[in-house]
Amino acid sequence: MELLKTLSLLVVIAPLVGAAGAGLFCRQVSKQFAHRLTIALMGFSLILSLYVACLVIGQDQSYEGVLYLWGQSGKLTLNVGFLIDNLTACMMVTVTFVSFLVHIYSIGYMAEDGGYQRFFSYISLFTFFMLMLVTANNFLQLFFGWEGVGLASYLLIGFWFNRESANQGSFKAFLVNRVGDFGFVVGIAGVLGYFGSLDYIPVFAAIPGVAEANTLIPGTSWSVISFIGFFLFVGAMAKSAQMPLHVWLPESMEGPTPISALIHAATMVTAGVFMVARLSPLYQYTPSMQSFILIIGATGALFTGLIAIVQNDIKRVVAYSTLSQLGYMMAAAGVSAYAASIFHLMTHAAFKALLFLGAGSVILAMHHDQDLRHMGGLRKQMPITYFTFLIGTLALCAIPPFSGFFSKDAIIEAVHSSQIGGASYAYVCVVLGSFVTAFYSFRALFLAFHGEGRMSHEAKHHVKESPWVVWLPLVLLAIPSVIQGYMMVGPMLFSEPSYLGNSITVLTQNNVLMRMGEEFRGGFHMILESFGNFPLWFAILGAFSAWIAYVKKPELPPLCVKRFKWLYTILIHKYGFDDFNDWFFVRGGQRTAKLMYQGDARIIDDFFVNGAGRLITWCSATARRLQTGYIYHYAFVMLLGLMALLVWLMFR
Amino acid sequence: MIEKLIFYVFAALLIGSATMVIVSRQSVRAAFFLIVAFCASAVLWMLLSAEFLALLLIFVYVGAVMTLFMFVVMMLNLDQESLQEKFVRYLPFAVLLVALMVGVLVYAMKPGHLGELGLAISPHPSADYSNTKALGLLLYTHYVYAFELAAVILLIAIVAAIGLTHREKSRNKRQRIDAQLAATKADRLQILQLEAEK
Amino acid sequence: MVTLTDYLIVGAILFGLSLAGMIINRKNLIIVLMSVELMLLAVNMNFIAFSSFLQDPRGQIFVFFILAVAAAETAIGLAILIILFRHRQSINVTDLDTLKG
Amino acid sequence: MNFTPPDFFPAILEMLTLGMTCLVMLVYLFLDQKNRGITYFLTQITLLGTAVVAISLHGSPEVITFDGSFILNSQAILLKIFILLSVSFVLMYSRTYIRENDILHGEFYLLVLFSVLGMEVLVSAYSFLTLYLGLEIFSLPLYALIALKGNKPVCQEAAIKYFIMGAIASGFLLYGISLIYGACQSFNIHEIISMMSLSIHTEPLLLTLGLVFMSAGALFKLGIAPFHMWVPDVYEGSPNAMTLLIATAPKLAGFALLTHILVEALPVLFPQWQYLLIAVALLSMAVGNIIAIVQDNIKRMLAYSSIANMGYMLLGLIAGTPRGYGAALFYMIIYVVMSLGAFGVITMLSRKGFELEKVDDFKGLNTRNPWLAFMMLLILFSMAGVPPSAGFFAKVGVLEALVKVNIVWLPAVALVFAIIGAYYYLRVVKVMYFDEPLEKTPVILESFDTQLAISINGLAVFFLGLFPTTLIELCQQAFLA
Repeated sequence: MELLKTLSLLVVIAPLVGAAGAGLFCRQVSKQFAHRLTIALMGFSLILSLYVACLVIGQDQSYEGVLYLWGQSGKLTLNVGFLIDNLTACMMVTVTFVSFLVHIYSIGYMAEDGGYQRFFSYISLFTFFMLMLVTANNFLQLFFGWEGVGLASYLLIGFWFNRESANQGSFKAFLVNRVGDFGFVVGIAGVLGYFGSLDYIPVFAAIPGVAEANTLIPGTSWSVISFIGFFLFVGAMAKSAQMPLHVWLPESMEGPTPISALIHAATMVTAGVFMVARLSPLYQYTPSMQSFILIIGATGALFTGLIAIVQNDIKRVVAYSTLSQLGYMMAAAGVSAYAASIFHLMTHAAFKALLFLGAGSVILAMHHDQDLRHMGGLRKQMPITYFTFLIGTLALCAIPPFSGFFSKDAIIEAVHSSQIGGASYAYVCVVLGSFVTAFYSFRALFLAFHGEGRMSHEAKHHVKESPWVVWLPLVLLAIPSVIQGYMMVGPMLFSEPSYLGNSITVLTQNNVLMRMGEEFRGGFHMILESFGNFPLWFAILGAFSAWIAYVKKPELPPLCVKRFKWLYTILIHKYGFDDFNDWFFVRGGQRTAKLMYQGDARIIDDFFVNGAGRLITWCSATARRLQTGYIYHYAFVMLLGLMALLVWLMFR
Repeated sequence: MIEKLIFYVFAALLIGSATMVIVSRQSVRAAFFLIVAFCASAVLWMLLSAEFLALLLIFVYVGAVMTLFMFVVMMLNLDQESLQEKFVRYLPFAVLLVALMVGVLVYAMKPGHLGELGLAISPHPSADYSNTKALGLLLYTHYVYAFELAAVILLIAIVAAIGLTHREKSRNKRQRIDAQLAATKADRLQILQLEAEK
Repeated sequence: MVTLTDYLIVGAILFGLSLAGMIINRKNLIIVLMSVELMLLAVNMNFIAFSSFLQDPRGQIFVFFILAVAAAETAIGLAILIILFRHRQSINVTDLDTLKG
Repeated sequence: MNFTPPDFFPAILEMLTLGMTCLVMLVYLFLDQKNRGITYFLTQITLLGTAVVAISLHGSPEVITFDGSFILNSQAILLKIFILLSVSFVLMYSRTYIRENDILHGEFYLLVLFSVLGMEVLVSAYSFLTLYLGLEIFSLPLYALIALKGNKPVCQEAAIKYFIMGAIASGFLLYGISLIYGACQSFNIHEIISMMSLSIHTEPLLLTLGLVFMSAGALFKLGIAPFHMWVPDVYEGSPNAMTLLIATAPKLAGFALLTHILVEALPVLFPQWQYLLIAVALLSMAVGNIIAIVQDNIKRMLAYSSIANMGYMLLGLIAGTPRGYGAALFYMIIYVVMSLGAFGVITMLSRKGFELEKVDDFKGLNTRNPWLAFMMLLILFSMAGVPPSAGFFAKVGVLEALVKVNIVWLPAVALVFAIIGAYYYLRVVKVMYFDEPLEKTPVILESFDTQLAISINGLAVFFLGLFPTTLIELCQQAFLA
């Protein structure tokens, strides 16, 4: 066990050392030194975390213990400690792997930036906080990591602080996250109040008893667990950008692209999902919260996907797709398929980082122009980027045998077979979501890489494949995007014991994965089976519609148009819903998406986010006028206050 | 009976002169009514057989503090015109709130709410009782700490008042370089737009 | 007989008048300072009344100290008033509104 | 009449302060203008020397002397230590300011020492008489100090406002004392407690009235809504060094005032003052946090922030348990440390003829003096309650105390206000780090001790967040005895 403790400590500390080395001496050290130091330490961290994973998953070891006593007051002890189990090991590998590749990629991407050393320091610091978050053995340390990644993300989004939009974006991210954080604090306070401890193990052990003893309304399942679970989930909603609190994520795309890949796709935003999985013993005892999580997740999965359709900024398309995928993960967590959720988290980390870095590569080639309408035909100039981006897209759209297929199909199936409240609604959402996903992903792919180049003539000649430091991570990420799913689906989801071992708790009546596992006969069989199910066809249909709408239809010569009109007509008449498809999903979808986007912008942004701000500012400006500066008014207010208290207390 | 009469006469005088203090427009008049109020309350304190304090109020308060007030009023030589204003506009509001407060206080001080004290008659100490001696005995023994603190307070008043009103000699013609350097255009030059005479 | 309540009511009315003085007086800062004196007088009235009816001289000791403090307070208040006047040539309460919001 | 002379030893701190004050006065009077640095050093020696004596007294058993009007216990000693240390820091920060702005330095140091004496008396008061005298001894010099500087035109306005409001507040306090005296037949805290336990001799209505009036006076000193109106005006109008002074140590004294009244003298009335405090705490948090948002003047903004912070502090008292009182004391100490740093930076950045007042004056501080900006960042993060800063622990402490007694809605509301509150602190951070400086010249702190002081102060905020245990325990112990 000591070995595991030492290894984990090294994994966590290495990025911090890198961050300190590159950050504190950013004026003194050279660029080479900064990236060599941080990358070496990240590599070290990655290798060790792989070793930890081998020990934990392969040899079934685990570690739970206190490293350092932070504070003690009364019976309450505040510790820094590690809980290294299967779930943690999975997350550690994911985080260090993506972070390592992002470090390498940043050498090329940030090469010309003035804040080079600072940048490396920040991403290492971020990795440190993320590792603190996943290795925590208590709520407080979880919160520490939680706040830390928020801080790092704030610093990184605002990295180009001379850009006004970057400042706005970072500020918005920080504010929305504060809302979540305070929910989180209330949750933690609740845990402390009812359990008297902040360590996972004693809290989890006490949950069934507390749930029974503290029912809020007798005869219902509404216990304080629901209350605590709700507030903690509010924290998760902000960090994982779930539906009403998702507004910050698209804005955060103002940061440098490697950051979008690392923070806003692969790791930080999944912290909420990780938390829900980590706290599975808690959420298992509150069916109402499970339904809530499911509905929030499923709604996000569909509706944010729709928004992606009308985006023209390549990074924003990917950002909205992240929102949608996070919705899937949350939905899976809602139906207690935590393993599927974490599985999707891991596959998603790889292919979404791939997509982001691919988008970054395109942006680099386009000289920081991110508009899809200015791109096109990049396939020929940038074959490696194109190919890897294609793999990422296929994985995202859950086309077998790419990794996304296995995880997403498992989620959809899990939602399908769940019986908790809202499951049928969620099922509709996630199935339709797979169509939408395919549509917008392929739309981006086609617009960027296919067709004629729409950039200026001059720019066209400058477009060339990115340097090796940029494409190497793409290739390295493409490999897991292809094989990870097939290799891991069995051991991750259905085998006994699975990769996650007993680090998550699922009550028998909620265990959808176990029921699915009875019918599971291996990855290949799963692929075959999928051809008989909706989701895959929806995905293919989505890709196809995108192809028609963005490649074929506008550019085809009249003959082809005629031929395809014929095919098109046949398709309409044969299946009957192609018409509907085109009208409802392509056009209607676009219209809905536009509406949703505007609604999103107007209602949520303007009304809730800015509106709340404006309301407070207005209150503030009005209230300050009470402070007139006149002594007699002040005396009057004092007297008024005194009288109010006097009368109230006397005649209460 | 005579005690009751004295009480009512001087209580009325006290309240009347206090009212005059707050509604006077001139500082001198207000100060004069304040003196009357102090004297009237000194009589009431006598009734309560607090002779020492009653005398202290006259000697120290009327003799020293009010003199200080008068001195300041005279020294400032205020422009009386500018200080006169009708306050009737604000009266109802303030009166309402103050009346409410007094009402609440009076309600709380009904004899029924005072317990045994509410029914007690004002005590008349025996003829050889010396109020001054009783106070003196307490003051210099049990309250020696507080007494020293009171001395500190008076010291503070001296230091503060001198520090505040102390003026540096302005006859000094020494050059003040920092002030000259810190001067801006706005300090020295004022541009006025003058209407042309028609 | 004059009861304790009578004295307390006189005190309460004085207290109310002094507060009213601070609120309705909008021109003359000196009168505001005089209202402060009235307020302390009201408090003293209460203390002496209680002290007398409780036959406990300690209440009068308290008054003794209030008188001492009030004298010091007045001295400092008037000193501030004087330098205020020196700088502004006015002790108008309504003029004191530079600091607000 | 039998009388035994009281034990004077427990008042050693007060006697030491007073004696040294008289020495400073004599030295100042007979000193040449050129050697005026000596007054500063003598004052510092007084403060630090007294603090050392206070530290050595810590742990000694509780003593009550002077016929029950003076108490020396661990709570009083703890508060005195922090009062003395914080005033010592205040003087370190404002030394250059005092010299450059031609403030009468002798009077300044004298009045500060008097005020410190008053705070010590107040902290150790065990009867309402000494409580009142202490209050006046510490307040009167402050009124005068604000008006001491002639160059700033608004400072007299601030002083007279503070003075008149303060006089009304002490009027309330006295009126309350007179009613309690009538009801309990004593103004000695010890006797009041024993009277209360008999309960037949006390009159509920008079007690309620007395409670409200006395609380109003105490709440005024802490600047809690609706008795807060003076706070922003006085903070803004005072010269920066005086703002620094009134924003720090007097808060600790005010805390002592409030706890002496509510927790020590009138614990029987807890059900009543709990409601009272809930009302004013909510109002303070609302008023403070909301109005702070639109302020452009940093001193005014911090003034509203102090109103809000006092509201949070009250939450600990509302819990009504020793744990809650300890948490409130911890909150108070942490707040004073933070506020010392924030106003300290403001004072240090002010130069002759330039008072730092606007939030915009902080623009680009990071490029002008990164270390100072970093210290300010730590302090602001702590004020916003970002973990693992000290401010975070302070907030958690009071909220936890409330949750422990099953009041959950109040922490929830407090957190909503804290979210709003975070905004204006972060605005300053943004201005410091992301905006272009108005003037490019680097800020150089002249004296080494000032640099050291602000570094200690900023890092204290950080390290009290990492190792809060000792201080939390000291605060808890202060109320457990």
